[in-house]
Amino acid sequence: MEILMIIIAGILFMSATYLMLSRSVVRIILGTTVLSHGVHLLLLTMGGLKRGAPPLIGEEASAYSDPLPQALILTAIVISFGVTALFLVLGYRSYKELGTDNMEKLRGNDGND
Amino acid sequence: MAMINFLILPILVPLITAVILIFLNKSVIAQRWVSGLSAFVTVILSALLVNKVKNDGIQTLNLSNWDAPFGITLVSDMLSALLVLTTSIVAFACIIYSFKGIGEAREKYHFYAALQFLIVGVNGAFTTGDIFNLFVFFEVMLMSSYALILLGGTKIQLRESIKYILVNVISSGLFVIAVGYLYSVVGTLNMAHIAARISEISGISQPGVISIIGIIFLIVFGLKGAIFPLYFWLPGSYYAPPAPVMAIFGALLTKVGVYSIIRTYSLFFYEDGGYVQQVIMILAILTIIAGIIGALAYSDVKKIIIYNIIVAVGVILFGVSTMNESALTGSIFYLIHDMIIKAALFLLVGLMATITGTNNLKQMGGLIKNYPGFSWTFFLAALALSGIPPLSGFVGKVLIVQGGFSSEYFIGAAIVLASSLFVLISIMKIFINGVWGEPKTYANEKTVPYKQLLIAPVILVILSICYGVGADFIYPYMSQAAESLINTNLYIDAVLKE
Amino acid sequence: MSLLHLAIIAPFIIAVFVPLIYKNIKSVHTGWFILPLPILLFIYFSSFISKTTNKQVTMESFSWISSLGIDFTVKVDGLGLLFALLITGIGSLVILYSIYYLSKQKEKLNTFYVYLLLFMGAMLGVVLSDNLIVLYAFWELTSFSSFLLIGYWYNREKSRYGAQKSMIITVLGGLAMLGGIILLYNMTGTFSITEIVAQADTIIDHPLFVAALLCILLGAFTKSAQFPFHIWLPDAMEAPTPVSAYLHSATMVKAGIYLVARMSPVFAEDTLWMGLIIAFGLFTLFWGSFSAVKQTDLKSILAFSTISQLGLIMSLLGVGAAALHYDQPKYFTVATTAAIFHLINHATFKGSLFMVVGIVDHETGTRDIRKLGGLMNLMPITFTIAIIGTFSMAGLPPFNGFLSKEMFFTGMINALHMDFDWSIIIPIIAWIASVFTFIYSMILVFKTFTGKYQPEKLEKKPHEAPIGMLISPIILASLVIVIGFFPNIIKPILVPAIETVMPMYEFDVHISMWHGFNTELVMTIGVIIVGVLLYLGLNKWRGIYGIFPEKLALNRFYDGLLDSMYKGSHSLNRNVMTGSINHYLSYMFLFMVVLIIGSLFGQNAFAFSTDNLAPIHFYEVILTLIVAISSIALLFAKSRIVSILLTGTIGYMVSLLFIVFRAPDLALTQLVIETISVSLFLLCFYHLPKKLTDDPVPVKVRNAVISVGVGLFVILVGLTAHSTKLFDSISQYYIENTYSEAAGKNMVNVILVDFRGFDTMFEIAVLGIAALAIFSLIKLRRNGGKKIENK
Amino acid sequence: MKTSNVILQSMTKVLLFLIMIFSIYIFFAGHYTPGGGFVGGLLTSGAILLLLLAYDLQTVRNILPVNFLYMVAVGLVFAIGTGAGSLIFNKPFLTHAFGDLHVPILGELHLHTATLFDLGVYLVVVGVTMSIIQTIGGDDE
Repeated sequence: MEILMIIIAGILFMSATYLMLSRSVVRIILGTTVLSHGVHLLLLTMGGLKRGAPPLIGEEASAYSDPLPQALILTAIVISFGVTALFLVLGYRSYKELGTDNMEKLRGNDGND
Repeated sequence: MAMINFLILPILVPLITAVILIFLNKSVIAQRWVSGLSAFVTVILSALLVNKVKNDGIQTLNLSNWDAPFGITLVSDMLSALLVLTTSIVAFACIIYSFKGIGEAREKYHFYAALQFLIVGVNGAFTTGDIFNLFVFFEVMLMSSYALILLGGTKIQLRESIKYILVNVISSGLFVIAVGYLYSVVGTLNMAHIAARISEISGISQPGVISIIGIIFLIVFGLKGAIFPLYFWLPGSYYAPPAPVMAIFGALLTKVGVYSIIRTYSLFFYEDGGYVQQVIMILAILTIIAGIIGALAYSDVKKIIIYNIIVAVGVILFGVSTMNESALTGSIFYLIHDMIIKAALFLLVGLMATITGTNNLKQMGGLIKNYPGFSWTFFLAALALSGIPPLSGFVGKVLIVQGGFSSEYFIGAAIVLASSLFVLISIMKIFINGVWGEPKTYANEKTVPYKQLLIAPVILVILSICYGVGADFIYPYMSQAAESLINTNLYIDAVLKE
Repeated sequence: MSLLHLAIIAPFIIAVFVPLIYKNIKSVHTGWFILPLPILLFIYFSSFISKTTNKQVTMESFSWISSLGIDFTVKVDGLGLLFALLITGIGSLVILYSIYYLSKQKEKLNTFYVYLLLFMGAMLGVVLSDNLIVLYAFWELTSFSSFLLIGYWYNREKSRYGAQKSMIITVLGGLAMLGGIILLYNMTGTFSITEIVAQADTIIDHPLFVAALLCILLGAFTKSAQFPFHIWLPDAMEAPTPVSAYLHSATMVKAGIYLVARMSPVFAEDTLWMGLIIAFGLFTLFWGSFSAVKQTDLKSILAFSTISQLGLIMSLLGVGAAALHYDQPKYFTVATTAAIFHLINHATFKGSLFMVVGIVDHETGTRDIRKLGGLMNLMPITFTIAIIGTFSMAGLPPFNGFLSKEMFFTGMINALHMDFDWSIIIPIIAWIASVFTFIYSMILVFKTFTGKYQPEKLEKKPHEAPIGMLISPIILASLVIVIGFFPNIIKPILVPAIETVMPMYEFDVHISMWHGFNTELVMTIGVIIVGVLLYLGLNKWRGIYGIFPEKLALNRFYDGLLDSMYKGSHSLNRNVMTGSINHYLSYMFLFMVVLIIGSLFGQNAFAFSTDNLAPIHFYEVILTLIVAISSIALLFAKSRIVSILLTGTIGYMVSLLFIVFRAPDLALTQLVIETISVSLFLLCFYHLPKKLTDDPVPVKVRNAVISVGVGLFVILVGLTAHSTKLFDSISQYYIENTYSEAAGKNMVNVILVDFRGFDTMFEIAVLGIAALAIFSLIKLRRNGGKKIENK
Repeated sequence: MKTSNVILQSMTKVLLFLIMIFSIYIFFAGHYTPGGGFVGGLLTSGAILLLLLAYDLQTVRNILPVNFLYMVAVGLVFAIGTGAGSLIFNKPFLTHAFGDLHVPILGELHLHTATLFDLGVYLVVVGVTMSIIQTIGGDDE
């Protein structure tokens, strides 16, 4: 299962990279979301998968899943949510202000001397 | 009664201040007072912390009272305490400059709160002893930097922030997976514990995966620290916000990346047979060259200083990569010098742009005629940046070169030495063409609160001079800082209390 | 801190007060307040003469950065004292001269005297420091004060150009010297010159000896304007003339000479040292004198003359070094004597000549010899001084220049004793250069003061300079004559200086005008005859200066180098820093992929093991397939809404996977967050174009390749990391202690609020900052300085 | 985004109530079963979001006349305050205390400072989500 998950995470990274390399602001922002999914899945996988019951005491289990990566991922999820929200609003603002969603038009290198 | 929580205060005070500032959004005056006072208090507290570390050795704090490695541990060794102190000083200067230099509109929209949050992030990153907590503090710092880079919402800010945020999101993603990889291999997050575990196996046959993780961390922190070839995002992004923000960014943000490289490299990846070391050294040298090329390329005052950030990062990392005691001491000397002097230079260049209404040297000239105070402050700052004795950059550079030579890294050390010349050429270009030259009249000249804006950079430059001239006083601190990097057992034992 | 330290620091202290004096006392020329200082210092240093003649060395130490072996140690020995006397003596005269030269109404005297004092202090520091780092610090300070003085008239383009040029070249040398100093430190463990000299025998065998030697020489050569680094000196003539007299002829440019003399005991045994100094010195001697002849500006003539004379002294030091190399004081030490002697003489006659040129410039408004002529009758005193100075420079009796020129010839002839096949060229070059020296000396004096008076070409009507301006050159000219007739009066200064350079030999110097009819005299007579002939026929052979193509000139090379440096870096940077985030990310990702995958296989780190895997169920495969398919479909989605929905799908599938992997908290959080995110997406992207902007196909292909690489490294490193679990996780602790110690049952939540509550605290801070940022981003808009608040 | 859908509106009223109850349950349950401040806060925000969709921004503003940025700050005050409390006792920052307090009439009360901390989290999450939505929503007008 871990191998499968690592590969899935890799695919998510690949898609994310491709999206972030695109020139459309929407794709770029969606790319960052996909990236965070990849990151979280990979982090979970690195802690080992399905090693026991959910980490709730009282499940009458002899083994529990590693709770630490889960806690880290939870933190990471919340942080990515904040970043995504900001990025979204920025995408929206900059489209309204700059009139384009094309990053190649936003090179801004004029008068570069 | 020993105050066991002392080392958290430089994080906590700005944090509380930031929260208070959110409530004070209606009154700009109150915000100025609160943030200025708080920044001053933070400076004092950090200075006391440095003193404490000097007297009592490495300070640790097991948060929530859980023994290391199970909770999060904050660790103040000399390096971290010194960086916290420097951060607080730089922040204080930038806040003073902002009173007159950022504009009321930005002040009303949580400028000071974001700035305080940024200090929280930076001081936290310097203090934490937990690799995941480092990520969290990075995020605090980054999110505040997003807030600051965006604040004002001008076209160039919007445009450049997209790039800036995107790059940092990628680097944060990599950071988390690097932590994941590391956790998979060593099963712990406390940095001292990781170091202890890695050194346990290093004698036997250390698996190469440690090097690879080292490389990924290098990339993550290198993105923040703007090493070659990961620095491309920096010049554009740092160019966008107003001077005090630029100063904070230029002085602090890249240095957090550099610090993290120093920390992780000295703790985790030093004993990997030199692979990470070689990579860092080569990249450091290339970084110096890339920075120089950039610094020479433009007639734009801001860009010249911005590219000089990259040069300095290369110089510091070169010293670190030699892992030679004097070079390492030199790097720490240089790191702190660079934080102070970069902040001063950005503020000065900002002042220059405010007076002249342009960033382009070709449209400036003769500032020395009406602004001698500014001109000489700039001159001194420029010499300090180039490492001219007895100003602040000198001792660090000499130690780096000397360490480089004695470890027989001749090419690198020679490039570090030569970089001084190019740095000098690039910065004196501003002096020769902007400060000297045919005096001109500028449209906004009359309305600029010149004297008030000059206070902060003057404080920083005086500090930089004292730092250089008083190097003998400072040296014991630097060598203590270098010691805990070379003898990592000091750090590990302090945390794990073995 | 001793009185000696105070003497060095005094100029800096006075410098602090100069702006105050200038501001408050306008009626008196600021120079008068400065003048007492160098005079007092001169008297103070004179008191050391009795000590140094008894070979008594005065050393005072003041600890500075002791932890690094950097202490402000001052040492007064013969060599240092000679220079200190020159610096303060000439300094006094120059300041006196400047009082009349610089108008108190027109010039900004405050900055002028601050720079000059900085220079004086720095120069004293250079010659009196025993610590190489301190010496270097003062060395750089002389460079920068020179920079400021050359750029004194900062609104002139040429001043700025000259200032920059001198700075670049001298700082280049300074840094090389610093490198050499550090190398010496690594060999000896000390920065103290005295201690390094004591260890000279061991250093010579060190593998880095040659590197240190070259570095130190580079420092000396750049500062003392040796070919090809001499090009900064003519441009330095943009400085006010008193400055040129002081820095760029009498003192600063001699710092390189000082350094060579000072370090001779360390390096002189080595052939390379000797060879390089002789070669560079001789060529500079020739090139300077040769180039001086073609100049039309009086100050340029003097500049090239200075270059040439510095070469002369340098070459003498080189020949002198042969004494140590061959251990034969008999033949070679005379060269060292000549070097030091000429150093003094040069300061006297060149100083006076610069002042004369300053007077001419001041009185006529020009320094162009094509416009000048016939000033003899109008300015008789100036003319007399000029005659004395130039004749001394040309090496004519009865002036001091004649004496040192004779001794110079002796030294060069003795160079034939060197174990070197081509040594005959040394006296030949010396002789040729002397001929040219004769010629330009004659040009300088006769083209200015004799010939046709052309008042129509002059800006003002010339008359004799005010007496104040004449005092200093008269004193110097008198010295030229006095030393000429009674050379042995300077022996108390001269001999200790020579003995410092060659501490192992005894010197019994006796200088006299008449040596009998020897080779040297024949050479001098030859110089005069050929010189006179060539001077008279100048117009006939001047054409040879045109043969040398301008393109190959060193100045062109310097300008070209600087220009291509700026242009090259600009175009390079322009091509890389395109502003396109796609480019930036491509570089970064490519670098990551190459470095990580390269390291993985290069370091043999890749590991793959199928042990320790969790089982796979059918529904899990379905879930992962949905994730994979939607993420790939996302790449091809053309519309906004489809993309958002596909991203949402991935998010929901991930939360299902969290359930599968026994992470209920994650699943719950992910589910809610995904919902809110999707609504935010819809809210924000509502205004953006429905169709997404597409990349051109080649870009897509490039992006695809990079993306696959990124995916690959994540997988490869992931597999490796998973396959090398070296330690157990610390999590067992949480499982054991969650209930008993933290009073909770949900381990994840307890970790979040307790074990790692600190993370959580700052994570919500991040959220808070995000809210602030978004709020300000929407509400505050500034454009072109105009503030638009969105209420 | 003005939607005046009567069915949606009346459904919202019911749903809102249910979600709010659920979110509060989730919040308190966090220490023992899945849940906690995050999820609780997010659910609450979800409920308010629903309200927003069903009515409009003005209505939400009328019902909840709160400055959400202040709410964030208050949440942070709770979280930091819980941590800083330990400074007074010279315990490491963020040391939690728990115990049973005997209150007359009510009997035994289980108290845990972690709950206070989690309340901070809850408030911040609600504050942030709502201020974001409100800011963006407000920009449309």
